[in-house]
Amino acid sequence: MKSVEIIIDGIKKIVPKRITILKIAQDVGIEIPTLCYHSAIEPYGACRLCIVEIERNGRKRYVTACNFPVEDEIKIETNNENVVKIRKLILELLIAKVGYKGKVKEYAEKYEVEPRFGIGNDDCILCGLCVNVCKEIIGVSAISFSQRGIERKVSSPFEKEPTNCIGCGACSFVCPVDAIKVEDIKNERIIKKINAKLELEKCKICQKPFIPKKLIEYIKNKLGANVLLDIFLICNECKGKNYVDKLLPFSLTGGKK
Amino acid sequence: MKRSKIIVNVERCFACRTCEIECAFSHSKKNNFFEFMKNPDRFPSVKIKKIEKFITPLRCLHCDFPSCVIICPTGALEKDENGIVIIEEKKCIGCGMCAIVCPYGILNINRDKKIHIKCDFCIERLKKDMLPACVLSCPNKALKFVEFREEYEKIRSR
Amino acid sequence: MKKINSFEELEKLRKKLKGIKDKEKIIISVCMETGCIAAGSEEIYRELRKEIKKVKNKEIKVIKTGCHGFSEVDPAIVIYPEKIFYIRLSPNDVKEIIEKTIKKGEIVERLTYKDEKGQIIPYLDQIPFYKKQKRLVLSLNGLIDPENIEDYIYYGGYTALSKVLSGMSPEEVIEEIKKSGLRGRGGGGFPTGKKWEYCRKAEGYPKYVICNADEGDPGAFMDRSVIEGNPHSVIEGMIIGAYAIGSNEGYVYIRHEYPLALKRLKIAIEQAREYGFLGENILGSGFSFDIDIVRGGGAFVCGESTALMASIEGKVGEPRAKYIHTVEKGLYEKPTCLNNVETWANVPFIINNGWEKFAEIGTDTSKGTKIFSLVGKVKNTGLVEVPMGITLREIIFDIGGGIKENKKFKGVQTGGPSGGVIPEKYLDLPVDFDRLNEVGSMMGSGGMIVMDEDTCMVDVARYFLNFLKEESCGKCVPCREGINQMLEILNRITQGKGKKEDIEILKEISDFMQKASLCALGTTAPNPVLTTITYFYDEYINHIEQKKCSAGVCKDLIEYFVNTEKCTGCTLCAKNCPVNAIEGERKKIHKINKEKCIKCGICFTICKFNAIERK
Amino acid sequence: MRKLEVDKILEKNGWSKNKIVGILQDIQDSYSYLPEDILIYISEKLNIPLSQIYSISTFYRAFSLKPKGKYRIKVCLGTACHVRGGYMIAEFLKNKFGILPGETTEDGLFSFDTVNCLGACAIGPIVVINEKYYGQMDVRKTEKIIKGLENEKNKQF
Repeated sequence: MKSVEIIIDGIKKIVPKRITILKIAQDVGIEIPTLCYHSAIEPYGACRLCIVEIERNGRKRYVTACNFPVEDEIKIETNNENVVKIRKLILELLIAKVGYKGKVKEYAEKYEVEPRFGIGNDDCILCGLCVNVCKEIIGVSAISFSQRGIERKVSSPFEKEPTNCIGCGACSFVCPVDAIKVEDIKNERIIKKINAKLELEKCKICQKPFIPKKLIEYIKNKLGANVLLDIFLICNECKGKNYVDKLLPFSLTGGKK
Repeated sequence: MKRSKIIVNVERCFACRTCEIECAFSHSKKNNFFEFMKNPDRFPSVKIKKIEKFITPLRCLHCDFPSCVIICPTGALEKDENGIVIIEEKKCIGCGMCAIVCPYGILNINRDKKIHIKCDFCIERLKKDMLPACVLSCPNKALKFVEFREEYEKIRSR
Repeated sequence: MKKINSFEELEKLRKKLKGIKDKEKIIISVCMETGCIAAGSEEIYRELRKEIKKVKNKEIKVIKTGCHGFSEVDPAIVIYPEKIFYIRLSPNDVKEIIEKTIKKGEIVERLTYKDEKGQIIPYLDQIPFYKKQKRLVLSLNGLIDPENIEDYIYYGGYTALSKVLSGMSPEEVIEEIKKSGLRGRGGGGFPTGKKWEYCRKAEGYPKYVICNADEGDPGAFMDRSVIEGNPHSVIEGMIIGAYAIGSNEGYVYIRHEYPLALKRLKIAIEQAREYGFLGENILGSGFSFDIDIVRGGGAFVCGESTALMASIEGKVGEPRAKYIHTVEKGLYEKPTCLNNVETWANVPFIINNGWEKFAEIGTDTSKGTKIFSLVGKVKNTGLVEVPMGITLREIIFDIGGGIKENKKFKGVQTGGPSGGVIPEKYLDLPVDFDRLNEVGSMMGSGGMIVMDEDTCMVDVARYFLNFLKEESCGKCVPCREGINQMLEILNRITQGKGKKEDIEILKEISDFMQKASLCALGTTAPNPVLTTITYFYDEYINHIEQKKCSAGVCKDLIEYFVNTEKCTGCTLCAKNCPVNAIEGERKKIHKINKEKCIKCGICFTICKFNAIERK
Repeated sequence: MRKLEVDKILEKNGWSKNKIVGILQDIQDSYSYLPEDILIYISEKLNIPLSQIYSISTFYRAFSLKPKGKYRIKVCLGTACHVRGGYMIAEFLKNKFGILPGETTEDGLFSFDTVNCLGACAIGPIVVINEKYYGQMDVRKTEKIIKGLENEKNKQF
């Protein structure tokens, strides 16, 4: 038996075994809120916001949709009263930590959360997306969690400039609460949150610094001989201009030149 | 619709930017145009740009051997069976490497809005036998959706 | 060559050992484990060795052993074969013991245990502390030298292994364990045989066995004592388990705060290897298995199985979702069977004596015995092994001798930070996995902390949450943030700033954490809070409404002052006050400056005339 | 010099990535803390990202990134010690040294930590100073011992 019949919010569905509840919900078109989930990254199960209620043999349990693999016939409730209650409290606790920011704000409004524990002003909800994207996808592990418990935080080694960081900014992009800002100032890319400072390469044509040298190295290593290497040294603005010949076939002149 | 491309007759482009707006609106989650204009939730993936002597709506050229697809660390970018380079936005982590390797400087990501700006040939419309939004909307018919090789050869031979 | 290559050779060795050991007429065993050493048993041991040498009698032997369990009276010695028990010794007592007891066979009365009425009880077995105990796992503790494998072999060690390897199929072993009804002693109480069976049937190779010796519950030291006293029982259990599930690799994850246990375990594993119980082709059976020791890094959460495995893999000890069980995907994503120290140590007994002998002890659902560390405000603190089903009252009052200084019993905390406080009305509750769960606590690994009238229950709840706040890994929101918020509320209550709705909020967060936390640390964290609210509701109300801590523990709700009638002006309190808050000249009545006072209570404990009072 | 010692430790642990926790423990035992340069060296040698090593070093209580004092005082705050007043000793030391648990006095003489149960509950409250256990402690006894240690230091100089 490779597949199994489940009921999700009253909808019967036959699904392959070990598929996650979140994937089923996405297929059916049911929205489940997530903070620490990203489809390119292994589910981490830390924010618990995607919690749903499952019923198996009459016993109810609460599991996280992002990483719960369906094994047998279960009934899933993704949005009942109990589930909403849990989600509200999670959001309330997060508001006590970071206040209304990014996706937390979005969900807090959606679930009409009334904060009882105050409104905090930290920047990070410790969802782990930045750490995991850096480790799993980019593969450089420039940053990690440090300390534990309530002291836990995202940081670079020794809170110093992370030697492994290539300045790609994926950490910033995946952050659900915009805790990580990437700024290009003069000839440096600065990611303050993780103490990163990266020297930028200048565009060969306009001389404007535009891309971290380390990022170019990284891409070169990854692509090998697959691509014209000097493309990396030209900024996006100048690329079009430089490659006018190559662009021409696609932007034809209508024939009456 | 295999190996289709959008080509531009640059002489007909007035830089009116209708294609940009239509592109963004057609990918928007909003149904009402005015609502969308008030608070746009999408960036256009076609951009009017001046390149040397002419102005042209630049958009992804869906290269035959796209470096962006090769470099993408999450597999968010993929070339489908019709040769269209498509992004699965959910999988995008915004590392921006595709933008760096794009030879034409067309791909872009927006870190603040957390979206990737990438032409998908309006694949959802194509499935419904509709033309891509930019092509359909151009008031001066500067854009054309064609089976590329044939058209290219046609023009070449003139 | 010490290596034993067959079952026959093992029996031959045992016979040889019998020949040697039977000549040892008198054995003086000195308890030498962390607690006893701290109490000063090392000096006693040295002194004994020195004095015995002078006697020049080869029939007398002094050995270092693991704990006899009665920690309260350490340092202590037992003289075999009569089991004469001398307690609270100092090095000066040694000479007298040699002169009177060893040479003449007389009892030194002043060194013996005396009961409530002052009755002298010279023999170990007759002491009430031991009477109601049933020692299976601890049977050899205090009898064998844990650093000498031959002691263990002499007393029947590794017979179970030899029995298994020479004539039982893995399935038969699993069946035996299943029938015995043994349940995991680490806290959860999962049936051990079933776990082994699942792991055996799981696909994948290699398979691993792990011994969880990361005993982190504050107030619990059962596992430390078993390893320090009889490490081979654990090793033997692990080898049998490995054979049953089809594993060739094992790990012991041991707490870093236990240096002596680590040392003894290392020695034991080396010796087991030397004698051929570990390594290739064990006892010529063709089965191979070896054990590696991994030291914990000092994180309570690593007692959780997935966190422990992450730690062995060289990662941060963060738990992960257990939706796919560790018996299927555990260490390095391979089938893994993890049991705690005490569980492994039970295995040889079951194999040796048959499941029936084990299953006849205990209750319907909980078989065998359980070791508890009985500590806190109880008279006889120490390690006790009791049959399941014994009542809490029997443990605390019969074995434990009741409450210290004859104060009033208030509650007993079991299961560590995951457990709860059980009040007086449940004292007659039989100790078994399910019954303890019913009242909101749990068996846990076996810590049993007795609390008297001077213990503030709000403070106890606060204490455990504070502990967990420091020990939570911080991965998931409910545990990390939930504990933090609950602690804030409890802090407020102990400061007299609590509101009545706080109790409801505490309950709400508790319920939420039980449902939403990632691992057992989070789901059980509210237990101390919930049980204290349920059973000691009045105390919470007292703190909130009357702003009073009746136990006199919560600093902000008490005040220290000098009883002017009793104060003699000895200046002792003033000298010892860390913040110089006590003023007064010699022989004149002293006064506490309330603004400076940090309410540390030093003056209260230090005053010889009870002139410092607290309100 | 230092690298040779570290290499020995790595050798002992089979140059294995998986044994990183054990390796760090050995380093901690040898140096009484985890020096940054050594961690960087290990990260290069074993090809483990430095961030991962840093993460482990700050997660487990066994490790310290700062040098420990000459006398390392641990106060047990296990439940049994707590109900018998162990927290008073911790409070006293905090005031006495003006440092928080985990810190070291400025003169580098004392560092002070609290631990959650040492498993010797019967003789609680327990104070451990450089691996030596002191049982049934209270504030007065602790103060006496510390005074003794301070005097010892004065004698030396």
